Amino acid sequence: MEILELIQSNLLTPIILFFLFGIIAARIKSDLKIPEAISEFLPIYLLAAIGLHGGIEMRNTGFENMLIPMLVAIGLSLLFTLNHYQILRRLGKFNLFDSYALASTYGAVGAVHFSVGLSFLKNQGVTSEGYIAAILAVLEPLAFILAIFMTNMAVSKQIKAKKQSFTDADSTEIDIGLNQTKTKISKVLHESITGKAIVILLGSIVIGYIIGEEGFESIKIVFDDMFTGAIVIFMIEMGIIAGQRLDDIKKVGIFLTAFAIIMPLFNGTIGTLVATALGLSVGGAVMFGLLMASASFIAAPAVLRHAIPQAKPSLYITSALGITFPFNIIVTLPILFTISTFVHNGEGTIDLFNFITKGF
Amino acid sequence: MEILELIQSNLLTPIILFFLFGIIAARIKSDLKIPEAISEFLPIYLLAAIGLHGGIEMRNTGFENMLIPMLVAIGLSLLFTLNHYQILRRLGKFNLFDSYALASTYGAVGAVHFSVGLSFLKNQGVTSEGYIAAILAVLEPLAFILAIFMTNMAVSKQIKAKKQSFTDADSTEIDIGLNQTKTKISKVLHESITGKAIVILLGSIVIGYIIGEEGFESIKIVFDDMFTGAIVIFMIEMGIIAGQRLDDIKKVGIFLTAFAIIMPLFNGTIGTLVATALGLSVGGAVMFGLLMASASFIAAPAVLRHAIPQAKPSLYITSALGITFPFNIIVTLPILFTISTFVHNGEGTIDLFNFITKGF
Amino acid sequence: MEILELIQSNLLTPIILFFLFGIIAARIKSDLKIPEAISEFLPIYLLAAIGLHGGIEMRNTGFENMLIPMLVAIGLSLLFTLNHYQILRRLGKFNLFDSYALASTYGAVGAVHFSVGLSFLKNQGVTSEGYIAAILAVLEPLAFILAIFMTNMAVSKQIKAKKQSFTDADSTEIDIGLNQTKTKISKVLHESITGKAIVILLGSIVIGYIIGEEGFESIKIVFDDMFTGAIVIFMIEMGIIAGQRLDDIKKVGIFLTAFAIIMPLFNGTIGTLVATALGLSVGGAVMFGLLMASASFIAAPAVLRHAIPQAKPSLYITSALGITFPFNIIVTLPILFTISTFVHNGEGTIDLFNFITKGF
Amino acid sequence: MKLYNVKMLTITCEILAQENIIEILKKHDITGYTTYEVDGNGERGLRGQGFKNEKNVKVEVIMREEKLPDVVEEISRTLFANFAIVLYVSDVGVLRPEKF
Amino acid sequence: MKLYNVKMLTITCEILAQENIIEILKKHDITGYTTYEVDGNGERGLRGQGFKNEKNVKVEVIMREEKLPDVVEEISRTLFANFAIVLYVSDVGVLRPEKF
Amino acid sequence: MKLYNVKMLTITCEILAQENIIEILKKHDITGYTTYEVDGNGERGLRGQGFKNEKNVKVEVIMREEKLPDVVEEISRTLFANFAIVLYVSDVGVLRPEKF
Ligand SMILES: Nc1ncnc2c1ncn2[C@@H]1O[C@H](COP(=O)(O)O)[C@@H](O)[C@H]1O
Ligand SMILES: Nc1ncnc2c1ncn2[C@@H]1O[C@H](COP(=O)(O)O)[C@@H](O)[C@H]1O
Ligand SMILES: Nc1ncnc2c1ncn2[C@@H]1O[C@H](COP(=O)(O)O)[C@@H](O)[C@H]1O
Ligand code: NA
Ligand code: NA
Ligand code: NA
Repeated sequence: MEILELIQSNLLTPIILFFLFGIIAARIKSDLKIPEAISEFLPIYLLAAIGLHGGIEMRNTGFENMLIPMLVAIGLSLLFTLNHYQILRRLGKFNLFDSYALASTYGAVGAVHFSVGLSFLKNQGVTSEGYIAAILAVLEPLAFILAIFMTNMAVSKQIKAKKQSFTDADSTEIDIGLNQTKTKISKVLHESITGKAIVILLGSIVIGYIIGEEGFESIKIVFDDMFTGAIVIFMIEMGIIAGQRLDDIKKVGIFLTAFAIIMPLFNGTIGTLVATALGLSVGGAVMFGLLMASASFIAAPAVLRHAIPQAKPSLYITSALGITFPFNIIVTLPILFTISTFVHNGEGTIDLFNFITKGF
Repeated sequence: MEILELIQSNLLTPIILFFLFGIIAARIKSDLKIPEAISEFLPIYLLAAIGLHGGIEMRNTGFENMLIPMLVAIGLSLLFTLNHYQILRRLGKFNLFDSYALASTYGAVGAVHFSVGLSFLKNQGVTSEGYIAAILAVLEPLAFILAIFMTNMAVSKQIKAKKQSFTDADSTEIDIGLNQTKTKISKVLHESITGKAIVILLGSIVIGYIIGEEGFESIKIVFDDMFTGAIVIFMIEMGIIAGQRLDDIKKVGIFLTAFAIIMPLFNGTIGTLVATALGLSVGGAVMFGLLMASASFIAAPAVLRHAIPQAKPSLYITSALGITFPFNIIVTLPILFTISTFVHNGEGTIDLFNFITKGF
Repeated sequence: MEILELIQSNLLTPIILFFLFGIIAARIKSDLKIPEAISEFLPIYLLAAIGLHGGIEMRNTGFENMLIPMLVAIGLSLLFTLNHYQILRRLGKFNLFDSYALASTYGAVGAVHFSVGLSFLKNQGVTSEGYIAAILAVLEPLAFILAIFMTNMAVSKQIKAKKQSFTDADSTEIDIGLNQTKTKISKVLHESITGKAIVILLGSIVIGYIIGEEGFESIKIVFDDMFTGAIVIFMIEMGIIAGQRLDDIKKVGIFLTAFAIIMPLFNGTIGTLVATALGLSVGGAVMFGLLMASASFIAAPAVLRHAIPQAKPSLYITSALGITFPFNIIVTLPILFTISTFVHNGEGTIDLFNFITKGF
Repeated sequence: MKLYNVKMLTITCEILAQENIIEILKKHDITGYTTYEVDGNGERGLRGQGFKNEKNVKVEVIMREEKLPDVVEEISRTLFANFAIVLYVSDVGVLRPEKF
Repeated sequence: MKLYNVKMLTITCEILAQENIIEILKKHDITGYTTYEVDGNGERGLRGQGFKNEKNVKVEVIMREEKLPDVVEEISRTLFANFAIVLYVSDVGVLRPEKF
Repeated sequence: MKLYNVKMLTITCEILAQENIIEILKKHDITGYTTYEVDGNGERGLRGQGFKNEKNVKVEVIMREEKLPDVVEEISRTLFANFAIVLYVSDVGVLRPEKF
């Protein structure tokens, strides 16, 4: 009951309403559109604000305790990515490329999710550990790197298999193919790590840490007070893009639709419980869980289109933006909050930990 | 005397000064320009802010009383549009197409006018009924729809007339022409109603109504506190575009120039008096009058170019933006305010109503 | 010692840190980029804010005392420009075109420098005379006009020399050439004076003067409170562009690199001392000095590319943005502040004046 | 490398006529095209300053020669009178003629 | 549908040379042209990053063959030395040759 | 005015394939090209709405005829299968053939 109320009150916040509004605008084929320059700038702004906020928090509270949650987040992310792959490939019968692309889309993290989560917590009057912004930064490229690595392994194997059944004349070409694959990995790696999202996020965390609250004062109005207003504007555009993609959901199919709803909820719940077990605060556990639940729809295409060009973007973008994102910010977020509040009140952490490890 | 002082003090506000500055910048052929993405974004932002504000007000004050003013506004708008057409066609000797295009440009409403009006009232410390934002939204497509309908009626008549004097061979083509006309009407209708201005305005009104003042708190800085600053930036661009068009005023001619000044003043005065008679507040009557006085220069071209392509945009954009808009925000607005203040102090509403109906 | 501390504390402000961050982002070849529309809009916004602020200050404090500093600034600027030319042409062995282009780049003033300076002072809790914004506006085109004039004089001389050694047939063509040169001067003059930077700056000063603090109230949040935040965003882009140009510094050479560091420091020190002698406040003397120290990297290419197309932009943009700007905001600014504080405490102005004239 | 000769039809017109053109293309079963916003000058004056609606757009369509006359005829009949518009045709070679 | 052969002159150059080109066109009584901003790479290095002034622009001019040599000559004489610039000519067919 | 015949290769493709194309050009020692963002429609649907990464780009390359077949072959082999892409070739005349 409490969850339903929370979902309802969350539904009636400007962020969610403007997102739904964007979807409607797209469905009635309105020409409403946030100009490209603005919608390209907003994620940069949001990540800078998130980073500064995280860095300042880390300066206040220290970041010694950050190592374990960070490593656990990395471990969970990799585990989840592999798990997604198995489910998609075996149960979903997707081809190798789509399976890896989708697995990493859902193993990766989403900065817009994160922004909405922070706003949600602000609204609830709850804070979260600043270092989770750092975890966001570290997780950003992780699932992609894993997926790319695995895909290239698989492709290499295929090529090698072919090689053995060919004459020598062809083998040079295959060697070139193998080499190209390796260059591609290192290139995609570089691109992932120097991608604008990570760079602005990490940079802002460091700067936030250096300047602290005092140095932040002069830019607080832009990078803190305006934060929710900026998200609202961004959510209009996200809604419009999601709305334009709703037709593609048919192509996504029932299996992937179910996956796009159940998987994040599952990952998010695990994440929230694990974070609670690790001692994170109510809000921190929600943000940790949300990271696990989130799917990437801005960074993903940029990386995956180069790394796994054979995979269909209409699958991974549509499911992540059209299904998972709305579901997560409307339903998963309040659920995670309820879970986190529940397990932080009364229940002992050790029991929980047992519960989780069993649940695995 | 009081009016002159008010005009003068209005003239010296940032909004008007930056508009005049923009005109000067354009006249001296400066390369100053607000980047396209910004000047495309600002109307969206302004309409969202207007809508949110209106919606919140409506939640506070209810919207039962809104029906009569809304219907009266619709009636006046249609009446004015027809009146404009008669004047332009008969007295002004404009052709059918230009007459309808101009009639609807001046029968329609302008969102920038509305923004400036709200800021003007804020400056005077006066509030207005929130539901006027809803009237703005409803009036937006109205005059266009009427004008398109009338134009197409006229064109259909012409085509039918031709049909009777032609051989059968041609009549198929004419039938196609008639069908095309009908499709065009329904298409233009759809376009008007799903136009970005209406969509964002209506959406924001609904959202404002849902979230109320409490939900607005987190985005107030962006959608309320920054409002006037944002208008100022937009007014620079409006000034520049108006300034670039000043040369075209010669093409507009003396008749249309006079029309572009007298008509809005007339419509605005009627509007203010009628609104007062309907019981609107001082500020509400000003905004109602301003709606009637305003001409559309952003939405108009988008609709009219498709609906009445034969009409010359250089006429309707230039007169609306280059003459009426500056005149309205500099002169008409203070005049309407003075009238509204005057008729709200002392005079009885019933007398007024008689006066108006007589004046018609 | 105190200087080093000041440099260090200045280094750790968001403005400088985000600039350095931008440089790093560019060096690691990140795809981070502030969208063009935003980075085109920000200088307009910054200049409007500077102008409004200056105009309001001038209304508060009067501008009678502004004439002498203005004339001295003009004189110094011209003197410096000529001095640069001699150094670059004789010692640096640059060709005529590059010498004039560089001389005027460093004789001109930089609006971004100015913004950073204002923020620096704000941070130190120090104010400055509002009329310095007016000096900024007047100096903007000055060095360019001088350089263009000198270049064209030089080119005309060359053409005339050629003319005497040619047959009559060619001389018509040379006459045309001379005429074109003259048209070019008047065109470039017009362009300089109607350039967007000057126009928005002067316009905002006038508007600020007219509206005063009271009229400013409604737009204060946008044009004052958000100022530093906006600079921070702009500095990311400046850092990125500077970082992209770092490779070009090799082309700049040791001589110009030294020039790009020593000259601004020298000019800035002179400027600060002279301003102090003229009775400007601590902050005013810093801003005056910074104007002298600053080099132009946004306005310069637009003017010089037309005026002296033979000069290499890779020289003047790279040295101004890649070397002088970072050096000035990191090192020169704190030094000028220390000097200004020092000479404002105790030392008599007359002594100083002797010192300066001797130092010349 | 075998290149097949096809036609490239380019229409430069005011942005508000873009929809009309794309509809005409659709009517003739052409769904492939490329568009981008441009500025320009012509008989109807300088375009590209002012409101976005007053910009121009270029529509480029690669098509087989057979379809060209009808499309060109309809565009010129319905749009030449009332819109700022320029239309031209050039020759291009493509690899996959079946795409067009 | 009768198409008339005319020439299309395209100049890709740094944005700050656009004005010079349009003046040259005007001098030769050519007022019709289309422009748009582009990025590019060439002898003078990568263009399109950094300040807006460092972008390129394309200027496209449909004109009669007679005017071409003079215009091309003046552009190459006055701009080739100091600006990043590429110029090329192609054949196009138009419906209304009197427009150009 | 002497114009030399060279080829203009134009590739319209999704923006995320631009890098691949420029690399292929580089591999064939071609460093000159011009790029700009466009919208479009084709077999892979409407492009240009939504995220910036879902826009198209046009890459235009002036080159000598000798280089064309190899470049075209590599582009079609590596990119045609997985990307929204259209490629065409036209004839242009240039003044300074040594530039290309
Ligand atoms: N000679 C020309 N060469 C290239 N583009 C042109 C030419 N004339 C007109 N245009 C383009 O076509 C648009 C409409 O032309 P017009 O109908 O003549 O005003 C102009 O705004 C230009 O963008
Ligand atoms: N081979 C080429 N093909 C297409 N465009 C080119 C080529 N070479 C140069 N360009 C364009 O022309 C501009 C100026 O060239 P450049 O003068 O060689 O630096 C470049 O920035 C490109 O936009
Ligand atoms: N017939 C055509 N004419 C012009 N451009 C086209 C055509 N077909 C496709 N394109 C462009 O090429 C892109 C990719 O095409 P496709 O691979 O067919 O989806 C489209 O988004 C258009 O920008
Ligand atoms: Na995830
Ligand atoms: Na009206
Ligand atoms: Na200087």
